[in-house]
Amino acid sequence: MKLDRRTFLSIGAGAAAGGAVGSLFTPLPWKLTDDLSIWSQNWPWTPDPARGEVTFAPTTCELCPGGCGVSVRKVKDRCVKIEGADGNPVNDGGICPLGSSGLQILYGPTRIKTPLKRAGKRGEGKWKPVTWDEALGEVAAKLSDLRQKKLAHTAAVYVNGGEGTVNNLFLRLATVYGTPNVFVSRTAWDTYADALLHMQGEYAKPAFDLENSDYILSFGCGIIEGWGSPVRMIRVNAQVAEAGSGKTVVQIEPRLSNTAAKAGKWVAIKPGTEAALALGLCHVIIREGLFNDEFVSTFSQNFEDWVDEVHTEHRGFKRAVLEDFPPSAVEKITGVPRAQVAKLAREFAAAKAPVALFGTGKGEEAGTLYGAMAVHALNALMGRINQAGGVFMLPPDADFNWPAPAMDALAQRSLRENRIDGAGTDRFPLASELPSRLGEVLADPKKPYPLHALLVYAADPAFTLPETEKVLAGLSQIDFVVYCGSQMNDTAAMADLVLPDHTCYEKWQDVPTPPGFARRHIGLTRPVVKPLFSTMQAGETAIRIAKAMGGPVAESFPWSDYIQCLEESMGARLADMKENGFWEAEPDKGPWYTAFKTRTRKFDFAPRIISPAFPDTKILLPTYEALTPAGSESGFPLTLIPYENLRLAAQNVGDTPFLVKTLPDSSLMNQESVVEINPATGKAFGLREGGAAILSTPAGETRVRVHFYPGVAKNTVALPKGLGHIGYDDYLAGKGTNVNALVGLLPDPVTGHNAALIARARIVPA
Amino acid sequence: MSQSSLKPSETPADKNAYAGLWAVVLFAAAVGFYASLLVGWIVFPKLLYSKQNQPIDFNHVVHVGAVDDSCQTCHYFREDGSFAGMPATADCAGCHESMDSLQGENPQEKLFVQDYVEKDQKEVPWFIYSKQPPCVFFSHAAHVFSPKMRQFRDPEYQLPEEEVEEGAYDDTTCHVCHGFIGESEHNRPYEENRITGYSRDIWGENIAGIKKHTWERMKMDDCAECHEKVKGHKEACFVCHK
Amino acid sequence: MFPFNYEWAWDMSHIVFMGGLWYALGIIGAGVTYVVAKSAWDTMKGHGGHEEGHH
Amino acid sequence: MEIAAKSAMDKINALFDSLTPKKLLELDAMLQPKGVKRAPFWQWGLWMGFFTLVALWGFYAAILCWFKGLNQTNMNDYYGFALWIWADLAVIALGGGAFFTGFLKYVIGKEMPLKYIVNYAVIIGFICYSSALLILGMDVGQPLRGWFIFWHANVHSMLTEVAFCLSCYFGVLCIEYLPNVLENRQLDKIPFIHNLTHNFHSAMGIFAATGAFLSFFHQGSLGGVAGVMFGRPFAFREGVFIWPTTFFLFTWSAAAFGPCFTIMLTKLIEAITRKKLVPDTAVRFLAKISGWMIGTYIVAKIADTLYWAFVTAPAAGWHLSDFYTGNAFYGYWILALEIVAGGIIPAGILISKKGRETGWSLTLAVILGVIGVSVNRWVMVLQVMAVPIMEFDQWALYVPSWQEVATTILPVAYGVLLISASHRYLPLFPYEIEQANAAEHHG
Amino acid sequence: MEAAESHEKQKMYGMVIDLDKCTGCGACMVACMAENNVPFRKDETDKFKSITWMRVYLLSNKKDYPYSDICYLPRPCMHCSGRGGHGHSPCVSVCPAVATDYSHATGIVSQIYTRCFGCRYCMGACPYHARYFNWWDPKWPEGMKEYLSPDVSCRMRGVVEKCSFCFHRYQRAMDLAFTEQRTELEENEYQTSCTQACPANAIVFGDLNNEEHQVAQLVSEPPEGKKKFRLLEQLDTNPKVYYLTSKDWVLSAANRSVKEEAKKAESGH
Repeated sequence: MKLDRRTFLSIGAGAAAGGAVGSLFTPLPWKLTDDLSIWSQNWPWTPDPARGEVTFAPTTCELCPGGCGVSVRKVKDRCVKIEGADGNPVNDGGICPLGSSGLQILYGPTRIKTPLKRAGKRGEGKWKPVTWDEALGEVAAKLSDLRQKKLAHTAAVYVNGGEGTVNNLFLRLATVYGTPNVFVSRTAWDTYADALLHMQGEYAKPAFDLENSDYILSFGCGIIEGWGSPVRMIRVNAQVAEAGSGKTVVQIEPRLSNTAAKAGKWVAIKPGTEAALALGLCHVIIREGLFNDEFVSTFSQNFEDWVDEVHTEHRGFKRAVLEDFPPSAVEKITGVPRAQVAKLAREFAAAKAPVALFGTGKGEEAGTLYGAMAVHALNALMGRINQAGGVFMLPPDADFNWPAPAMDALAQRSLRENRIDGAGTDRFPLASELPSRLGEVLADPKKPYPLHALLVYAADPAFTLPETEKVLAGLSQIDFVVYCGSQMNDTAAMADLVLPDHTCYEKWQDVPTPPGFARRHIGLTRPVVKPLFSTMQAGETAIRIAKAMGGPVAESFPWSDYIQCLEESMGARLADMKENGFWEAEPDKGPWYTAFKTRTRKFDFAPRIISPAFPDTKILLPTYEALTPAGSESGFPLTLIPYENLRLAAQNVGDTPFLVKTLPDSSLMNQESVVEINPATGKAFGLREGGAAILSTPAGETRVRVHFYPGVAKNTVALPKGLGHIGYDDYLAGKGTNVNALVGLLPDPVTGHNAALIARARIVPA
Repeated sequence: MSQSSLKPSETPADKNAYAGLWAVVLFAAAVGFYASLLVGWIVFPKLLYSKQNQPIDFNHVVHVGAVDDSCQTCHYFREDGSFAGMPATADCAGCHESMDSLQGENPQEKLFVQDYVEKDQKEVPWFIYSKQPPCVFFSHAAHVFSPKMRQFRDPEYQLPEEEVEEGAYDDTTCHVCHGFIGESEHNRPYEENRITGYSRDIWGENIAGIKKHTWERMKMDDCAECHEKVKGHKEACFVCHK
Repeated sequence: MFPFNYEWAWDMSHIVFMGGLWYALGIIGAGVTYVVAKSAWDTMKGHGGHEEGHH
Repeated sequence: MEIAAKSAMDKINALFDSLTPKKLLELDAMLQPKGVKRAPFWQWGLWMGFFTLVALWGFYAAILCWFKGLNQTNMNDYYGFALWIWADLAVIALGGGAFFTGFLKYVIGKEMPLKYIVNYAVIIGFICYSSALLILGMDVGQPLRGWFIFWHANVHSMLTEVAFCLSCYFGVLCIEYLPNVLENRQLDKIPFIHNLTHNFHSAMGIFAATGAFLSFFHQGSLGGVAGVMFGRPFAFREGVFIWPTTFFLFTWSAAAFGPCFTIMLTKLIEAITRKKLVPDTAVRFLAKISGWMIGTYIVAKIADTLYWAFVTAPAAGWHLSDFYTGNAFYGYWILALEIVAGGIIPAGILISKKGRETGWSLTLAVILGVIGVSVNRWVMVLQVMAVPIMEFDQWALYVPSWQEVATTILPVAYGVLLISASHRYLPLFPYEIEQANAAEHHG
Repeated sequence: MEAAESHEKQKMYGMVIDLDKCTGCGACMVACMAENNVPFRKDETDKFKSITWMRVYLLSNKKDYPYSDICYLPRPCMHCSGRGGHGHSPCVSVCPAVATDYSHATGIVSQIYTRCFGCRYCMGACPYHARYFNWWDPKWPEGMKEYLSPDVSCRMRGVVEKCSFCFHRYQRAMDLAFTEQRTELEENEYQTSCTQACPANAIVFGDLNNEEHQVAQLVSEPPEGKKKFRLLEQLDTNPKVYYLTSKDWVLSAANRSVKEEAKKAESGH
């Protein structure tokens, strides 16, 4: 038989067949099958987190002013989870979504890992890493240079709050350096503090004893949406749901917020008219004689009409509200039925421990002074001051007994310059500073003088101030913007120089009393891990800048480093703070006859201001002044209001990836903000659920998606606040719209602070 | 059904031709058969596993002799009940403080002290023979302390009335899974499956997966085998998995 | 699939289900083996292409 | 004759030795069944080329799904099952013609006239089932672990039953298809293969019986897959023994509608090849059976639907309207399409002698039938996923991605290729060959 | 594996969620994601592909302003024990490869990512949409892998995952118990991440079989003025997550069978 190709093929086939059969009798095919599936179970690109000893390290959360104690779970030296610290009086084991996603900030791409110098155009995101010496040197040089040129007042400092050692180090720096242009983010708490200053004669933050109140009347406060200390407030709110608790919350708000939904009663009201309702309640309480007679007659003044030294007759608070705010009038202003006004007033008066709260949403907007005074007057009428379940006074946490700053002539001179925002001038006599006007001022060609330098610590004016466009434009006019903080937020993105701070998991620092908290409570952040990157405690940064500038500026910072400063500032309190993670003290609950620091030691229903600014004495008689947003009713038939909640971090810290992930379709759709609109109105404007639309206001316009929500009034649209960032990372930046970009300034006629985020708007299908 | 009208020839010559071809094909098949047996049993295992030596050649015998309470001296339980497994360099440094205070002459010790202890106690990248994949939760506590296991070891066992010293364990059963590693004077090379990254100990030395002793294989079925013995029933997945 | 699999249990459902399966596999396997073997045998015998196939 | 045989062999060897276009054509001719007329090679080549391209497109999509993962599809957490699973259920139902014809021919022993169509039914079945397996291979998120379904089988899961019976029955189909392949004019000349073919034929009864047994279970368990989901009121059906009613309905409908598909394709191919390939007797016989099967099936289906609509679903708090209103797509029309247009009408036509013996009405009936069963499978997969269950949940609609579509078309192209090749080179249609040979003898 | 679970006390871990307290803040969702190495993507707006073991749904009373009302409903895995509590939950009974099973020792429905081969039958079977598929390879931004916990294995692309009632916490707690010569856990020793995080303490977790645990008490007698319900009870899924509410509209918005009764009642009048 010849070995032709065919035979050859046959042999090959035979061998192959034999081999195939044979392999079945070896481990090869079977083990390979098994191992391949095991490979798929342990893909090298699927992480296998390292194991190790588990430990828990305490610190205090700094992502919002809430001041929650947290416990960080670690595996070896990695942080793996943040949990609420059990037993902490603020949050007792609870934690908010932002707080528990803190590790995405600690380890995340938004961290600033080293000092950065702008390399590209402003806001372009091109940076050049520099050493700390270079960075600090440059800041000191630039500032000293201005100072030499007698331009100290053209350098501004912007901080996120007036309390705590680090904020005050920056404020102190501003003072000894000699600039009047100090900006402190302005909140409803500050406005209430002003109200207390005028009515009770002492500048103090309000402390609400909500745990012991049985009737909480909230004038638009997002009780469970971030107002005050979020976790604490949610715990308070949960008491209401506790079966058999006599506690109730009444929410006065234009929109059905989570708070409104959870409240015992939701009073729907026209945006920005809360003050009128408060005074309406006062009217009923006074008319029906339901007020606390002892308090009003013995411990208050200017309740009845009064005559001043030049025999001028002045209306007292009583006559003013009786004349100006009958329920019928209030109904016209607020849209709240007169019957309900009366009913509310009676309920409030009848409650054992009622208390009225001020500050819309998270309290991030200043609101009006009269608004705060009206609400506080309501508390006063019922004698709720220094009473269990009422409101107390907390002087700011700034008592560090630091040596008096060394002020040289240069500083003293330039400190006398007018502030660029006009605060304290005849135009705004009652304001100490007006951050909300920053955009407007910087954009104004006729501004008194240009700003040459801006030093921002932890705040995010580029995102949080109204009229974003103007603010951004203004920032880019400033020659030298320095940002000091731990995350690349919108302001950092606009800066020339970035000085990275540690996160609250890497540093020692005091955390001031959470807003509205019932006791003085100073928390302590502690290094849970060694600083991961080349960052520096911001307080240390301030001290080093001062020292680098030398002279009196340096002298005013006698501490060797921030740690020493912290120890001296906290003094005896530090022991507690180190042991428990916080220090606490009861507020002054003194009896009414010692409670008030006014000239007459009485509570003042209509304080009068005697100041050169007012030729004829100014009397702050709480009333309601309508706020009229720009734009014509015909051109902009709708009212735009923002809404806030805990899934939307809208202050100096933005949403983490986890937080963005929790946003429902009704807040963010694709990459666009979703606007809530009443179904009837929506249909009238030819919109459809989920459809795209163009929302425009006199300040600007944006593309949004539509969500029909019966929880907003007709002709009203609500937009989530906290989206539309330009800084941060791909997980947040460019998602949605910044409400601030759509609303114009709406100044409080009395103080000039921004009264509310309200705008006229128009919406058309896109 | 064959519709073919052709018929293959039946002349003797062709018959032989066919038969011959058959023989050849069958022979070829046989060769192929044996060749693949060779590959499957001898060549394949060699290719499948990589071999590495431990960074330090560790002598268990010496150490067990030197310490008071054998295994648990170095392989101890932590406060929270978790098992520390490989001792950290810091633990070793308790005895092996520095080059000036070596315990013996062994070059391996020198190596260890200068390369790890004196390099701010950096950890030794030991290869773990018994390393289980991420999806496995193995509770040493359950296997060492659970009453069931104690009873399994000693049928007379009762839960003690008085508090016993926490974390102290008797190491009579370590070998059930780990073999008599405590009696080894040298580390055997660590073999790793190139595809799965598993230690060879998981599948076992025997490529056919046959084991003579409990510690020669650590696949799930081997765990299950014992669990059924001790617990008397099969377990839910969420006992050993995470 | 086999009694030595962790998931196996000696209960009704396994016996019925797997019983049926192995039964079917058995028939198919046996059938194929028979056919191949017989064909090989026939070929050796030199059969092939005879018309037995036709009915 | 002998000479012819040997010379033929040598010819082939010669061809193998050096292939030139000319010789290729010779080879093509030699491989075709004797005496039949086939399209010119270039024409056939074009046809094959086109469908090869389509198949490649589908294959590319498949590669994407395998390497990039199922994010290539438009499936989501609401649509874990979608187009692919529907395609699976559909082709398997349509491929049911194979097991049913095989069952009738080999088990019931209805040799005539089914022998004219059985090869063909088998190849369709083969295509459908191989496609189904291919699609399943793509549909799982971890193909490398696919074998777990056998090794770690959970015998309580309908899917396990499907997997086992499906793959076993596919084995049977291979066995049923193999002889037909081996009957190729040239292969058949090799004695061993000739014997193999012969012996397979004689043993086919056993295989067919086993196949029928297996198909009964996997067709059924495919119905069970939906029917057992007691969390899904739209799909859930009460049980008979351990199986929900859908189990039996699926088997029955596969047996009933499978032949429709076989007939439909026959008509199609006859149209394309412009030849009579299957005698009317065979077609009509199948049509008649199919008619009665559909008739009985649709009665059962209606009964089942009524019971479900007025007893099962309401017991869980659902009304019929909850399933067919309040969304953009699923309305009562789909119910009508499935039961009336896709069931009652074809049944009526096929049962009536006139209906099934008139060309156009027969064609209409089988097409309606195919649509009917496909809609049924669609509903039992996709509408199940679409219906909201939690009170506050929403209807979920879905549109497949191009990758899903391409991979679903892939089997169609592959089917066309296989049938075209088989038809060209294998005695697929005994009738055609008989005719050809008859003609030759006369000539 | 129903076979004699030996003499250990059989647990039946479950949850009670007070919808009156839940504020929809999302802390449970985030705490869950942080605890369980849940991956996230740059765009998570497609909620049909967004992995949230714990998901907070929004209920509405569908009335117009100012009578509209909303309520949040957190939805973890219900860990159903199925008809008659035999452990035949909708998902367990259908999984072809026993990648998910019901533990009669704890009442917890497992999900084994390395066994799952991604057929997604369980997702189709689960009426609560508590099961999620890994459509993509999990990816973390540079550096963020640092916070991943070794207690929970990361899931690879192509498998199904779901809430595990933080079973790894049970495993760790038992470790400690064993070293302390205990076989039983205290109520507070094993709590899920969401329970621990919830600022409103709306979630209560524990052993439904143990009348000393708060869950058991809340289920046996709900607080004054609150009604308890489970989602889709009428389907015989027998879920282990109970909800409390004092609002009738919430009852009907969340629960069909109740809605049916309500309808009948209305038609009755």
